[in-house]
Amino acid sequence: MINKYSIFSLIKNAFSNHENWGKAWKDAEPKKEYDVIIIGGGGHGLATAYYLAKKHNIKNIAVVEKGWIGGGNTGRNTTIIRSNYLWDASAGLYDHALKLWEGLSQELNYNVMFSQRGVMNLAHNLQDVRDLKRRTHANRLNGIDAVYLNTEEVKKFCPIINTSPKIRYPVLGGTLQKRAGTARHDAVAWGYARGADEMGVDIIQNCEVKGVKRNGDSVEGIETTKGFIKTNKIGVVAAGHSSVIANMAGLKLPLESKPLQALVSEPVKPIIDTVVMSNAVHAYVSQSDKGELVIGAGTDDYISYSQKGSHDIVEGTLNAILELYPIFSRMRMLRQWGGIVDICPDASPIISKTSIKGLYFNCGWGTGGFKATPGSGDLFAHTIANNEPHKLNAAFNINRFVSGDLVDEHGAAAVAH
Amino acid sequence: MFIINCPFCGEREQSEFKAGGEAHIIRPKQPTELSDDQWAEYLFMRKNIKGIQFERWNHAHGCRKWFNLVRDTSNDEIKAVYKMGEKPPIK
Amino acid sequence: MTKNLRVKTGKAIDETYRISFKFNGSTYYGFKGDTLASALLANDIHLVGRSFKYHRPRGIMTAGSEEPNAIVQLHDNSSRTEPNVRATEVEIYEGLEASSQNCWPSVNFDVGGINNFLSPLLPAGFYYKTFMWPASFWEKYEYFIRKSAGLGKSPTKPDPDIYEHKYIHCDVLVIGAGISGIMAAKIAAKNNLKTLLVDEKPNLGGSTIYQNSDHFKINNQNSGSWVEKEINEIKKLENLEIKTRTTVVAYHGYNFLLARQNLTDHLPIEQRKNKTRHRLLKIRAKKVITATGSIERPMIFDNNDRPGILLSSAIKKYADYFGIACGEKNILFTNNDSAYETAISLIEKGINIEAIIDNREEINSKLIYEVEKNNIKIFKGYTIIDTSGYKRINKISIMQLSKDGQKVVGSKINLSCDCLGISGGWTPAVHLFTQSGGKLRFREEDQVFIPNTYPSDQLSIGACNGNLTLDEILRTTPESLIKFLNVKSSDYDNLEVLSEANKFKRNIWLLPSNKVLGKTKSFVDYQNDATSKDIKLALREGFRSIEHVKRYTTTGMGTDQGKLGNMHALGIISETTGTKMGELGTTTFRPPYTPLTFGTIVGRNVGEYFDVIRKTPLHDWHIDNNAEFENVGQWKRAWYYPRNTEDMHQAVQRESKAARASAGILDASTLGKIDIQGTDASEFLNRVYTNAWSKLAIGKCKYGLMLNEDGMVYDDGVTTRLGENHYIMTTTTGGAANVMSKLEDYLQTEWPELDVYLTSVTDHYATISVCGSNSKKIISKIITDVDFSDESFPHMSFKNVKIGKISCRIMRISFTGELSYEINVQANYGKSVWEKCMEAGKEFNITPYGTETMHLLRAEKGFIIVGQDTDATMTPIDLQMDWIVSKKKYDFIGKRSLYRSDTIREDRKQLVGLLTDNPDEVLEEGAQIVGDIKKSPIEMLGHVTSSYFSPNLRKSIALGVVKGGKNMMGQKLTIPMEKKNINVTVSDPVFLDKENKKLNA
Amino acid sequence: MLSYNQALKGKKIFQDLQMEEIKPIMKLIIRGKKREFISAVGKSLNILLPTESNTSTQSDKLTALWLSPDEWMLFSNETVREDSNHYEIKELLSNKISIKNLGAITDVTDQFVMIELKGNKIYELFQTGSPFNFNDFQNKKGAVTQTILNKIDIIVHNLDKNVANLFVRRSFSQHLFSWMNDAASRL
Repeated sequence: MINKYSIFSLIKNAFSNHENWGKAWKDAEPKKEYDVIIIGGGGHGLATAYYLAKKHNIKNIAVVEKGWIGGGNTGRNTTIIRSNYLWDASAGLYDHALKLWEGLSQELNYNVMFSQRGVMNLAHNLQDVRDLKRRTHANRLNGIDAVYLNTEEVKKFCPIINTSPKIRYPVLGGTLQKRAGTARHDAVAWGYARGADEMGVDIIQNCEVKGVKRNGDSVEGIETTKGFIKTNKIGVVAAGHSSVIANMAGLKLPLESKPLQALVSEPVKPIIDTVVMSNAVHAYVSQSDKGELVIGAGTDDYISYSQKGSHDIVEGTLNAILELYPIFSRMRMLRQWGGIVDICPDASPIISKTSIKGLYFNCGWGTGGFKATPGSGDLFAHTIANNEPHKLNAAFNINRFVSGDLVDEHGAAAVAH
Repeated sequence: MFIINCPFCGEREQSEFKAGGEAHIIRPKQPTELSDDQWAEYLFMRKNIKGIQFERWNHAHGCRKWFNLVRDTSNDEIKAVYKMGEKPPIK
Repeated sequence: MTKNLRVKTGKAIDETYRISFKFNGSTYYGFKGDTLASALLANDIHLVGRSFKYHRPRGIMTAGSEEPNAIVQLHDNSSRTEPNVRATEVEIYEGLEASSQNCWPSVNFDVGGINNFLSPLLPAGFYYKTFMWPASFWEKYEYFIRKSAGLGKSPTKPDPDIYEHKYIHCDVLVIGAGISGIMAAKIAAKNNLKTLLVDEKPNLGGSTIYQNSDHFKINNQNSGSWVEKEINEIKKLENLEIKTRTTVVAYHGYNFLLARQNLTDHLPIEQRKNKTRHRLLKIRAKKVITATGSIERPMIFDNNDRPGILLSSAIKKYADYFGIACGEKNILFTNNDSAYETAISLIEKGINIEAIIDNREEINSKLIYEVEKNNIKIFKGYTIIDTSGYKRINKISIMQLSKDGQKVVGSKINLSCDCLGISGGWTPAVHLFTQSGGKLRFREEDQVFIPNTYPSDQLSIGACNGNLTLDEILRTTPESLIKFLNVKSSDYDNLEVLSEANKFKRNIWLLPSNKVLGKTKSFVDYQNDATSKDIKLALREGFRSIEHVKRYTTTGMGTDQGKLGNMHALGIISETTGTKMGELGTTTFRPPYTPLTFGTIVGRNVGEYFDVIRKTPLHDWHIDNNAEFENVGQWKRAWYYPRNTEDMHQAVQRESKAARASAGILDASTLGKIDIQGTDASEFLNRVYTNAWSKLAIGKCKYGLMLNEDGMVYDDGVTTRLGENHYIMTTTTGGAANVMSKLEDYLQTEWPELDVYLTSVTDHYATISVCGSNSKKIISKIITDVDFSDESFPHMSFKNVKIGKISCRIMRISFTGELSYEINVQANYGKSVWEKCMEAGKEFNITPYGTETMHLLRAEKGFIIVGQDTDATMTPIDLQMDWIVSKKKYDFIGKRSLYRSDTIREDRKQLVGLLTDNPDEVLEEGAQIVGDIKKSPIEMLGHVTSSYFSPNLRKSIALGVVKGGKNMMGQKLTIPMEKKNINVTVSDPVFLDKENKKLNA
Repeated sequence: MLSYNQALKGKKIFQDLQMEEIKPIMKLIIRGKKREFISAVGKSLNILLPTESNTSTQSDKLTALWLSPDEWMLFSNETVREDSNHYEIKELLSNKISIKNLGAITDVTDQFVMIELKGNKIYELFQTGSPFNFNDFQNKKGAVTQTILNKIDIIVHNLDKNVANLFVRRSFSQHLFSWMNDAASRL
């Protein structure tokens, strides 16, 4: 590695006032032709390129990004990572990702700060209890570390939660996945970019796709703001903008793009050392290494690409936060922002071939795609390289919306996750 | 948050309304005649347009009537409002 | 003993009103009108806090909401504690206690200060490059990183204060009550427009109000007096509402704005009780006028962050407005004329100025002449290259700038000082404008971003629109307001203005130094300790977009959101990469403008008002009779009625036995009820339910199942035909609102040709269900003139009856499998009817039962609960309810989806009964079901959906869904629990009275 | 004899604001699209149904509120008897409207609780929890709106200067009333 990162390289560079660090990745201009083009330079897209190069020995790859890498949902999400999903297919997919997270900093030689501080999901009514127990049992049998906690155990694990039985929706219990946690979102994009770049992947920023060129049932290339680029294989990982690319190729997808908002508080000294999510009271919170409370709000009910949501959603979220954590009432919101999430009817993603030869889609992650980044990239790379899905993403094909074999994760993840 | 001009009640705050997704997707008159693909097209496949979209809204906390509106989804600007069954006032 | 630095009565200060407060444990005094910052400065305290990363000593830098450094914890350890409060915004009050943050053990001696010496190892993004070995150690490193990060401390006690919301609709909102805002408000209000003027400060007049220089005059008065007269006039205007201490924090689309009105933070704590602390104003304005002014820029040079370094305009404000000298040996450093305004104010108050460093070489203006007249040394064409003084600046070093401004030349001169004012010119405060979606344009001549295109009906005026001098403001503002507000004229059409500042500014984003950049610490973002070399490092490493640089270096991510430094960051990027500022774009200014308290956002929706509580007409009775409640949606439902020391299990067993053995009574008022009328009502039901309705006789009831269009079970309930064209539909409690809106949707959009009207009547009725073998006897005691024989009143039929003079409906329907009667009576008579049932049933031991017993009783009969025994993946066929799916009907909602390739599969999960080998063992709801426990990986066939110990069958019963369960009757399966495996046998889901004999008991 | 159990007990009195439930008030939802429907209602009850949105009409005995183009609420101006729920007007309309298939008549007497507000702070109270623009509304006698207050659906009928009726579903009424009292205590 040209720029191997370590404490020793930091010390060495300190002597030259850090004036000799090389580029983390190069800003490439498009070549005429690539073996594979990935549309979308977010975490998933960059990971796809990385694994295509690393595991499938495809070297002539471009990642084209409309803006700057990691600037979409990768850089806007609340970074929760967990794999305690209900259905076998989901559990397989997300746990594959979680296992990759566990070695990712070393794999990339880039500290993505994956912090396994645990994720707790709370139950507030009897059906919540049933659903969470159902999920915990399924997780356990699928080899995923998840335990059910009663109210006292919830309190013990996170003492600042208001577990009084007198609140409107008392905490009746919860689940805990200890291997779950958070990571540094930007680092994931930058780490994969650096790794991919080193294997020769071209990362082309400020390059907007304007058209997908087809020859009959096959793709031939893409029209971009930097000109036409030829390729036989296109992997689309454009999150909120997936339908926009699909429409260019003459496809319709089962997606709706909606605003999703998040916010952070001002930084304070450590006060909450885990991630707590609640579906019924609809709040989730963690604390970043910088000290900010990171709070995810829900989606609005209308389609929008404006990256703005309604204030009611933010108000509702903080309403829930104060119900569960009354001590945060005097904390202050520092920043709020919105992203665009593409949501499938069954709240599960699509990692799939399409009816057009050479066109692959990785989309529909809704509100929870960040956690899957390494797994999604790995499986999508496999699907593109072999023109066949890996067994872990076979269930996430587009055809499930025709046959009716949906992977309905609403029950387990009805709210933003 | 938008201000929506309900064709029946006039201008109201968005919090009185619920969104109903893309408009003019007509439920097939003879669903049994359709292939699985055609049915899936009706059920799930959406244009999900970035730009001018025709969409359904319901004045849920007012007159409870459904109506259509035209909105630019790239900046949320509402261009027109029209009643169910009416032709869109703009293309 | 500290010095007293009060120089002369400040405009804002009431010297007759002395206030004591504590800072870091010591008591100090200030006056009414002081901010914490001004009061500290008056006591010669500059060192207030420590910086985020290097823990460098930091002092008060500004006099406003842009303050990056002087942030404190208020009332540590009390329930009113608050972290990260800007000392420049706190109005002092008796009893105020503030303390420094991010330092240990104290702000004077902070162990974290060691980071400053380690700083060569901590360049931007250092953490991405290390802490990776050994792999499992990140959490251990992280523990220390987290401890040293953060600023203040989170409160740990609930908040005693009250917050409120207020919706405001106005014609014109004016943000900012400086000179421009005051003119705008006056023009609008005088032209009959309902106008709201808000300002974040306690007083109106912005920075003009303390302007008393002869160099700035309007109609021959100094501008301060002129504006004061205007303020007095607008206060009398009828159409104008003025709110001070009110900050607009967010500007959303469609002119929706949020403002925080601060009502009690300036009061002594004991005066705050029962008062609203903040009011969040939710403003919808037809037109918005932004007059938010501008923020002075600092200058970027080595060690530009020491306590004692302030913005030049802040020094002026502290002198003119608060009557305080920030130092006794002041030096000003500037690239424009503003610092001379400060100098003139200081001279006028007798405050000593050592020197002025001006990076401009050839300059002349009347302001400068006046300063020179006072024999103050001005170093023209010089720049500061370094400063010293650890906890307070004591010296600066200056050198001459080369012609092109890229280098320093000549020899170093040292000047001693105790206060340095810096002025890098002004940045229009365009934050709210860009939040609203407005696009900016870069003005090359003075290097500022100004509003270009407006996304809504709004206008920026004054300094925030780039009119940075008094004459520009007064020349352009009235005219643009007349046009914007569409009015004829204003009071300001012919103003005479004298404004003597020279506009020329010599903008150098990063001032040159005699050291290599890598050896300097020139701060761009003070709070987050991001320096110019960090920005250059990011660029060197390939982070080119402004957003990348911002995230990599954390520039602009502090609690001040980069109000001071963002422009310099952009400038340095622009210069380093050779990109024009205009092309670089700005980073997004995200709401809120200044941090907004969570409590303020939430308002009164806390505690008992967190969420709506819906109550049935019988709620009080349940409370009086010791019921425990279950939350079902927003409803409170009686869950069970424990007697004496009973726990839930004991109560439910007793209730369940009694309900079957003799009589039970249930409050079913929460079930949704929809009144359906119209000539096409039957056809409508045919389309929404899976079964056929046309043939249902008047007076009869029928169970219906409703699907989603994707074929999955959505809701169920009994619908009764009241007349030829009249039905009443029952829905589940949780589904009521959704069913109603879904039915309206189909009716209005898909089937407008149907003559059908839907009206919700859920709340009109109390619904009382009396079940059990003795139910008929009880009911017939209350309703005497009705024939209750099975012939006259069979199962699944209803009668209109009267109890006394009150008409009501009684239905013979059953969710328990027992003979049951359900009385629907107008809600206000419900409690009385219930009490009559209790009285009549006394001899039969009538037992009130709650939802838990109801669930048990229906499970004994194998009746499903939608949402518990189904999730969104169950079709009626999966539920083995093929009988309810009409084969004859051409279409109904969801029908087509039942025949897709994966919904017709035989091996889908199907609803079955489950019996444990050990009849005393009750399964856990949610437990997974496995066929072959030895298979690896283990294959889950389904899960337990409902499970109870049945007191009537004296054994454990359960319902569950199992892959291919339909054909597994009698088969053994395993439930693998954490510590044991439980063996079960697949059975019929109907456990009790398969022949339905009890219905006619 | 059944006893009557109203939803909201007692009259609440604040400075410049009073509120109490008025009961029993007969309330009907009447629905119809056809022209004959409106004329039949008019003839039967001697009241002209308002066809202009957000308005109401009144006769001696009844008030009609516009709710949507095919929906009105009709309520009695005076209280009715507590010991009977037989309403002649409903009977009359059933015969003239329902039976002739001109529209639908539904008794909602206990579906909605009617709260009468008096005083000059009515709209200040509403402003604490309703996004509706009451600026012009409060000056229009007889104006009607359906909107939300503290996230609860309400119907407001501006009867006269400083007098308004608020209708809310019974199951929400106690929560809303308590919330309104809390808000009123600090106005």
